[in-house]
Amino acid sequence: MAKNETTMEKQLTRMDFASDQVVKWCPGCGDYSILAQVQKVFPTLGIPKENYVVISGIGCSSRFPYYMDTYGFHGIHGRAAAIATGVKLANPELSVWIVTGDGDSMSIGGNHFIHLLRRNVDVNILLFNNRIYGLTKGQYSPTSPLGKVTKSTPMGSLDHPFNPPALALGADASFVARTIDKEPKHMQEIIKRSHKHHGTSFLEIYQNCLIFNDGEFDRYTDKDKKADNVLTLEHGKPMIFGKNKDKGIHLAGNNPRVVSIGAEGQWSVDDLLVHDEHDWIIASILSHFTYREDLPTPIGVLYAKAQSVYEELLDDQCHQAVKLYGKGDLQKLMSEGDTWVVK
Amino acid sequence: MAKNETTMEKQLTRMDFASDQVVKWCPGCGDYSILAQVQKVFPTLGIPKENYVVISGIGCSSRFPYYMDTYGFHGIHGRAAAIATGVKLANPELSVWIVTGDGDSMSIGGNHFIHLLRRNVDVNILLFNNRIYGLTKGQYSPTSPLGKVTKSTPMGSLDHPFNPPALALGADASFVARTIDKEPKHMQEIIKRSHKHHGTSFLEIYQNCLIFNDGEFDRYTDKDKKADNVLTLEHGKPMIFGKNKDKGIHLAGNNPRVVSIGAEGQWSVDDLLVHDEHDWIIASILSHFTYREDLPTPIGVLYAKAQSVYEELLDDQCHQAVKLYGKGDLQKLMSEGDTWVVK
Amino acid sequence: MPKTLKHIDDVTIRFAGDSGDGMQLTGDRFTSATAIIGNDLSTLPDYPAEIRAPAGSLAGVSAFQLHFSSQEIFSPGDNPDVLVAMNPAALKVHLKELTRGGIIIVNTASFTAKNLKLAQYETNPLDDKSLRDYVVYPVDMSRLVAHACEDMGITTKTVERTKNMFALGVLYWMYNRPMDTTIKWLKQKFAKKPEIVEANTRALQAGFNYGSTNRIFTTNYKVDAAKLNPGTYRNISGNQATALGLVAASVRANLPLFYGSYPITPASDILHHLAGFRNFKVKTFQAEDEIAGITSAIGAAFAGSLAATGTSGPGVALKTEAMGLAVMTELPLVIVNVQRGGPATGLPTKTEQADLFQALYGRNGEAPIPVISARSPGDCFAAAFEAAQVALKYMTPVMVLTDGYVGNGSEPWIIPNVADLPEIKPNFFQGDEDEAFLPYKRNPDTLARDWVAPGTPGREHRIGGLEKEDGSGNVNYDPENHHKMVTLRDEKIKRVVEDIRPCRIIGEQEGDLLILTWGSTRGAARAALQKLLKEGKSVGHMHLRWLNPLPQDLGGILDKFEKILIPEINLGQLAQIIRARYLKEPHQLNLVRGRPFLTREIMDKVNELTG
Amino acid sequence: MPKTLKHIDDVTIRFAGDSGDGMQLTGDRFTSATAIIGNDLSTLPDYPAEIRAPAGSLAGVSAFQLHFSSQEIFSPGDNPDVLVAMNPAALKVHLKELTRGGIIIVNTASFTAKNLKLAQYETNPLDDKSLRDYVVYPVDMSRLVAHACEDMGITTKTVERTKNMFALGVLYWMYNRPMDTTIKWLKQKFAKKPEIVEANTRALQAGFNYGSTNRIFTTNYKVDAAKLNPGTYRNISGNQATALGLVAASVRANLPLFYGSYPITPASDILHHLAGFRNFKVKTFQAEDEIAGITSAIGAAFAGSLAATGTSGPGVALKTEAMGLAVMTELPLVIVNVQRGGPATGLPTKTEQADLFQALYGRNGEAPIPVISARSPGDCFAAAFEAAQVALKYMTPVMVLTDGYVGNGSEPWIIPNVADLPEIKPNFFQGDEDEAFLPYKRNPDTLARDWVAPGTPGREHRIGGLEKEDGSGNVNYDPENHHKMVTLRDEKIKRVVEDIRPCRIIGEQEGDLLILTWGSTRGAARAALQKLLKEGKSVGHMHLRWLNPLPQDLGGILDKFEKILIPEINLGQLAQIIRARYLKEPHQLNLVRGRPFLTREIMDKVNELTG
Ligand SMILES: Cc1ncc(C[n+]2csc(CCOP(=O)(O)OP(=O)(O)O)c2C)c(N)n1
Ligand SMILES: Cc1ncc(C[n+]2csc(CCOP(=O)(O)OP(=O)(O)O)c2C)c(N)n1
Ligand code: SF4
Ligand code: SF4
Ligand SMILES: [Mg+2]
Ligand SMILES: [Mg+2]
Repeated sequence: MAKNETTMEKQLTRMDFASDQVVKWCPGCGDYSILAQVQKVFPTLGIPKENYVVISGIGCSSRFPYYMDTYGFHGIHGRAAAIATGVKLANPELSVWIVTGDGDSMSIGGNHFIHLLRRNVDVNILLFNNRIYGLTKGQYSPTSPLGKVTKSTPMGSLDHPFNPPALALGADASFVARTIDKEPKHMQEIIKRSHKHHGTSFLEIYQNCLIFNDGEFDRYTDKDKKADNVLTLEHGKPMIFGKNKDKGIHLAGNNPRVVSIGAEGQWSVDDLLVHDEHDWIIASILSHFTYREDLPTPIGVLYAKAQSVYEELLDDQCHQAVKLYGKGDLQKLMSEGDTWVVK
Repeated sequence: MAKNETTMEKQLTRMDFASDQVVKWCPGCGDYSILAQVQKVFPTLGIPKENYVVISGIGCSSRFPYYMDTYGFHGIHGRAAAIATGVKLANPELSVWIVTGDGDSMSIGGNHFIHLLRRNVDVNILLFNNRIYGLTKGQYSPTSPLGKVTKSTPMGSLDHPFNPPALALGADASFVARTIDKEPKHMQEIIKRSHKHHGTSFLEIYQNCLIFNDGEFDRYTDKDKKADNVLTLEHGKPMIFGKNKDKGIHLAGNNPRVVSIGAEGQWSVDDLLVHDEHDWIIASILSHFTYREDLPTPIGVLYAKAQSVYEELLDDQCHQAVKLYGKGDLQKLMSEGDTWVVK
Repeated sequence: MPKTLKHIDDVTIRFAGDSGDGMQLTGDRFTSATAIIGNDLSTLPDYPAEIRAPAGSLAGVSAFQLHFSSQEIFSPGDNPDVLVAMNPAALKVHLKELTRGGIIIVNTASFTAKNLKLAQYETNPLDDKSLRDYVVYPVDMSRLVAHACEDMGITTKTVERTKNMFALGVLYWMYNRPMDTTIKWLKQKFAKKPEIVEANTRALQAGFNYGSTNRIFTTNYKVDAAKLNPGTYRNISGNQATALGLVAASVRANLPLFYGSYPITPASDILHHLAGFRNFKVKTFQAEDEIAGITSAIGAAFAGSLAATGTSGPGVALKTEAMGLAVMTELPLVIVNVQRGGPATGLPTKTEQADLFQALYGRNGEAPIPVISARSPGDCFAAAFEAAQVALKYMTPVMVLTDGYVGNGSEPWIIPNVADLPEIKPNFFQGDEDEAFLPYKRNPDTLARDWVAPGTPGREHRIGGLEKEDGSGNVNYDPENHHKMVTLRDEKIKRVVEDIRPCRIIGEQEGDLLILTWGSTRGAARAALQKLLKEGKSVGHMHLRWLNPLPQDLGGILDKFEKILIPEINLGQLAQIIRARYLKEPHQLNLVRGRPFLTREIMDKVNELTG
Repeated sequence: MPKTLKHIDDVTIRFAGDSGDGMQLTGDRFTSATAIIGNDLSTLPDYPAEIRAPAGSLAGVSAFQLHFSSQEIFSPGDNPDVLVAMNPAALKVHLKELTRGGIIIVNTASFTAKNLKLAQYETNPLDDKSLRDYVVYPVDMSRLVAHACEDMGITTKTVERTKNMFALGVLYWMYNRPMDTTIKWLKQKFAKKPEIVEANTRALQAGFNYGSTNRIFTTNYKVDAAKLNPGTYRNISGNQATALGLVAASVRANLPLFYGSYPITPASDILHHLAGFRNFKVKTFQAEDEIAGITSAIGAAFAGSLAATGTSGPGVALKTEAMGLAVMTELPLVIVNVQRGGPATGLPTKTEQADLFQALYGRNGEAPIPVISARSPGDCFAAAFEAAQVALKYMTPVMVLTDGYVGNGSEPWIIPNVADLPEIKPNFFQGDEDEAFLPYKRNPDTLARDWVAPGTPGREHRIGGLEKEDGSGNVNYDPENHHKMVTLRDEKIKRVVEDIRPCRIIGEQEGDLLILTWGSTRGAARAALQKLLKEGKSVGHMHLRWLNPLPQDLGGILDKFEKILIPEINLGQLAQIIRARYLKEPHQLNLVRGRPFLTREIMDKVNELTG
């Protein structure tokens, strides 16, 4: 490819985003699907290829940047959010994507994660949530359900898991969404939405680790179960799901529950909760569906709000300062305060 | 005092909890009041004095343990929650109190904070929130409002602050409460409630730093303003406040707003939101009052739920294991697997 | 055809195959069977950083090397005598290290065009002449196991998975190992899947039978039991031994054990083992990160537990601030570093010795701590135990350095008698009821401060990271007090030297050259020494367990040799310490390749130096 | 009564009072006025770790020492000639260091029974004979300022707050300093509170007048301008200079500056200064912790900025893992450590030199980085600038060591001409359009890899913490490649020696004893040297700016002296490095008291050794 000119002119394709490195995930790992969808979506976003930067921590998922033919940074465990913040603040032109695991972002990296969200730097988080530590061979993670038996918890884990969307909302996230490795079309759509969001987008992706946690998401991916267990959110639409589109979410007081609609007649579409992406309370209620067996898992955009963006405010201050004090003059700066001359 | 016998028999007093160290906070600092209330409450809890442990990080607030004549640990910056976890897991008999600042617990210590909450170790967090870094002389903190001008942000801070109760709820906290340094009676009551809660209790205390952030909470403490700006929560009671008890919180859809009740007649007590400590959604709505000028700040117990406690589950496993495999026998353990004898 | 049975002394086998081929497990089973026979042995697992790289790829090759002998041995062996290669990639990666004339056993079924290409073979090495210098046994294992399990009605995939057991069977025949422990193990491991037990047992048996009946195998071997020290033995890996050492110390100190840790390769197994000891009241805590791992342990130490934390280099980096806190608060704490290739993420599954400086100097301020290193898998037990002893006696954090090779490797280990393990007396406050308790009053001999756990009436006190007043432990900013405390903390660690056994030189007690080692390099050095002595060289070997403090008599010993050689898997960290301490110029051998030294490499260097 | 005007060469003044008395500010103002007169000067602020300990308590005393002279000076002075004590506690704490016969100026109003008790005085030292060896000026400053502001109608509290200005006025009279810059400063600082300006100005004037008219003051002094190198001067603190050095490097490298940091004493001021330079497009980022501070900076370096992070020892501890990442990814990065008393939280507001080992060795794996130290407040500019030069030329993280004394202390500084500052050429990829870009291809001279920032078309590449293949930078686990890369990274840092100025000995070029220093200890050593030379001693002084690599010719220089003395505010860290490198045995002077050496202490040690 010709160097030193942007790639805008050229129509990019999926192959433009595949690096020459052999992909080394276990055959059948959910990570493959996510890689494929990202490689499909990137060429469509109208961003010059050289402006993409993919940044990760450590974990199976965090090998992701090596497989993308973009600028990439495979960081250290838990710090992708902080590295990405530095990249974006230094050059707001770049399209920055964070790829992280449930251990990487919720365990060791939990603090950077919540701080990134509150700062609302305009970067995109893709959390590959397999509810296990893959790369270190199968310890429980902060998203593993209570009682999980793993190598490090032979009698079962003792801690209540984090609920990623709830944690994100608590940290003042401006965009919270979820998708599933086995829903490629949906994933593509939501990756596009993540990109479009102005501010930090947080996308949780349920990802099957077939070596250490196979089947964790079967309820949401098995052909015959998923329709009854997955609620696909659409802004402004009532919350309907089920193989026959005959179930919905009704709010009794503050308690969401599943009701049957249609034929049996007791409940109608009008009784259902209507999704409003901009309503923090609805998003909070939806976030609480996680880990509940009696409720479907919501996928799609749970929450989106407009909020000022860190690096833009920072650039504003720089412009403001130039207006106020003039463009930085090093000689003047060094000579500030009381000076005297020795001859 | 006689050694090696518990102090249970003796009636403890406030003075029993004052150490011989000179208190070195700035005269007028809000920390003094918190120290006084804690020293008043501790003797009343029916806990032997030697079972109290006060653990802190680094900051003005974190000097607290030195002034308490209990076991105490002045840790390193941000790590009080993790140190306390170790103390409590090692000896669940102890009554463990974490004293921390908004920088200590929300900035560098954010990760330990959220993990402690989700684990629900039965310890008590007292967060002295002065919305500033005191000890390092006045940089903005993660709870300082957007645009805050401080030493490190001469043109104003750029990040949306954390909302401590919202963050705690997002991290699956089982007890969330708030009080104010200048409300000693209320503080005492809520400290007692914190103690009673089974699991991690999180108590945010608004604390005035008169040197670097004087007046941050004037709205809630000034004699003539506070009644109109503070909402004292009581479980099962409608949310009423105001000098004349003529204001209340009404929920329009999911939007809380202040309405006048009584005389003018448009709104009555029945239109008001009734506080339910056990309702996560109400707690979430209340948490969003923070930083809002149009709503009062709620104090009292925002949320409390029953949830299994980490160190108890851990002890259970130990007992379970003894039942299953017998009391640990080192010789047997070392001899596990295939062995052979060389003569 | 009649088969010959040969007696031999010493064999090194390497099992190599795809990450999914179960090579680590196969090696483990062979090791077990070999241990029971009473051979001395040493193992070296070697697996990729990826969980399961693409099947058939060079990156996905996983290997396990085992050295066993009728003599005492010290290392997993330089070059294998036998290479079991389950696919072309395994052959490609490992052939270059096979002894000339060595045996190659391959699964021919995997030598497909696709796999050959993945292994970057232009032509099939089984067909061209490239293996002519070796004894090649091509076996269609896939077909043979299919045959063995024919009538079981299980999936082809399940059958195919048993081919490692077939290979194991062949080797059991070849080296006269018993199969019963393996069969017993299969029964236990797959208790709930009898068809798996059956299939694997059949495959194992089939392999054994194939060896004994098939024409192509003409010879098998007998390696007699080694004349080891008398005792009851088991095979043990380093991480297992570390876990047991900590439990043993907790039992002998009569203190509950708390282990706060965050998973990291190659240290996670310590956590896994300890998590299984709940009936010892061992409390393991998988923390949110390494900082919480160590600070929770510091909390537990304050609360009166024997506290430990374990990790690898990058994790230690995160713990260094808290290690300073443990130094200042003078709490007992054991910190284990299973070293791996660095810097940064480096080579996460490979071994290295490059964290010695970090252990000694990687903290802000003057924060000395004792450092002990484990020389072999079994020695991890003693190292962990001793570290706990010193921590509890001197009230100090102690660093235990092991490494990936020692942690994952294994060797026969004499099971100690619990009663023979020294009793540990923690430095609890001994004063009587009315004696005032001063948290920083010191034992005049050890300089250890007294320990009192919360819950003890009348001894309430506060500790923390700010400088302490001598005696009272109150916060103190006085210049002279600071100097005194800095000096006291330093002196305390120097006194640990009292607990360190005097140096013991193996081989010549004085002469041309002393090989000086620490940690896992001891194995290759001892093996080299043996050979060098046989060659008549005037060489001794001195091994350091404690790196801080150094043994009192080390200086004198260094003087007894013309030259000193320090082989290290780093760029010369111990060498620098020896230079600084004794103003002597050691020779260095530094090969930083993520794997242990070969015996030959050390011999070559010695020969070069002693000309 | 007529007053005498005496010419003197050299004065050391110490202002001491309660934390709330504004002593730091008073010292700063005196320093400014003194700088403008053209004296050489050196300052030493000394404040408690608490923001404002109880009024009148010993713990709450805050002090500021200033040494000024008509000669070139190097240190803030050993013992003050003048002590301004605003309360009994200040007198109690600082009296012992006052020169015998020195001047004491006290605010008598504060010598109340309560304050005397707080200061643990049994009797009032102003009344008993305990101060008979000093020249005491008891002044009721509180009453005098009340008088001066009588008619202003402002609160007593506000008036009382001006008493530091009164004391300043007295000293301005006593040492003939102009008041106008102080008045100008007051006007600026309190622009929005004219009554504060007025009150303070009146107090200042009142003090000055009191000195000139009151009988008790009989003499005042003139200290002539020093014969400093020609140039335009300003007074500068170390942290200010570090900030300016980074900005200057960014301007001369034509790169935007990114500074990621988390506040910590005594380093926060660097962040505060840089945060004010938004018009230079300086982006400061107050991170959530030190880890985010450095990793955000690493991100910014990747993105093409001149990236820096600053902290103190405990913060460096948290950065060590990420420093390894910067080593592995070979990105330019400046890391500043304003050292403070350790270990752990230690003495947060005091100075120390005990983080040298941490700088050199405090990382997992072989992770060498260049380390430079600043010798004085003004030198922080050059140290930061040079660090950035080296970082950008060699593509490496570089550590800058300053300390609390240098960071907070100040001295006159020649303002450089921007045009005279060297231009910095970052090691950006220079290949032409069609040349393949290999991220780990190296410049054959410097071994630096090429830098390409995201946003550059056609040069997409990935970096990270796993071991890299030489050239391509792809992840690589090959043993030989690892050894090669470990060696290359080491060699690259060794080559930085090319950029290090040869050693320069001050004083005797060979002889009995060489004083070898690094960092801020240089000041006391140079002062000692001057006096020792005058005494006719055969002594030289060699100061090290770079600690890694060490200058090429250092070995030869050490050979020229009989003895070597290394004074350090630690237990002998540089000494150990010198021992290891040159197999030489230096003498050590180690006083770890949270404050700089006194000139006398070094002289005494030299005299003892050359006796
Ligand atoms: C400082 C540090 N601590 C620990 C590790 C070990 N480690 C690597 S990946 C990982 C967790 C991986 O889990 P997750 O983030 O969920 O990713 P996954 O492998 O499941 O995709 C851990 C603990 C490390 N590399 N660095
Ligand atoms: C590792 C580390 N980083 C930074 C610091 C410096 N530091 C001490 S306290 C503090 C913040 C204090 O703020 P907060 O927690 O709000 O407590 P406050 O003083 O306001 O009570 C900081 C940044 C430190 N001591 N250790
Ligand atoms: S271990 Fe699990 S997460 Fe990792 S690559 Fe394999 S399947 Fe994927
Ligand atoms: S600085 Fe602020 S928080 Fe700290 S002691 Fe003073 S008033 Fe209290
Ligand atoms: Mg995971
Ligand atoms: Mg605060």
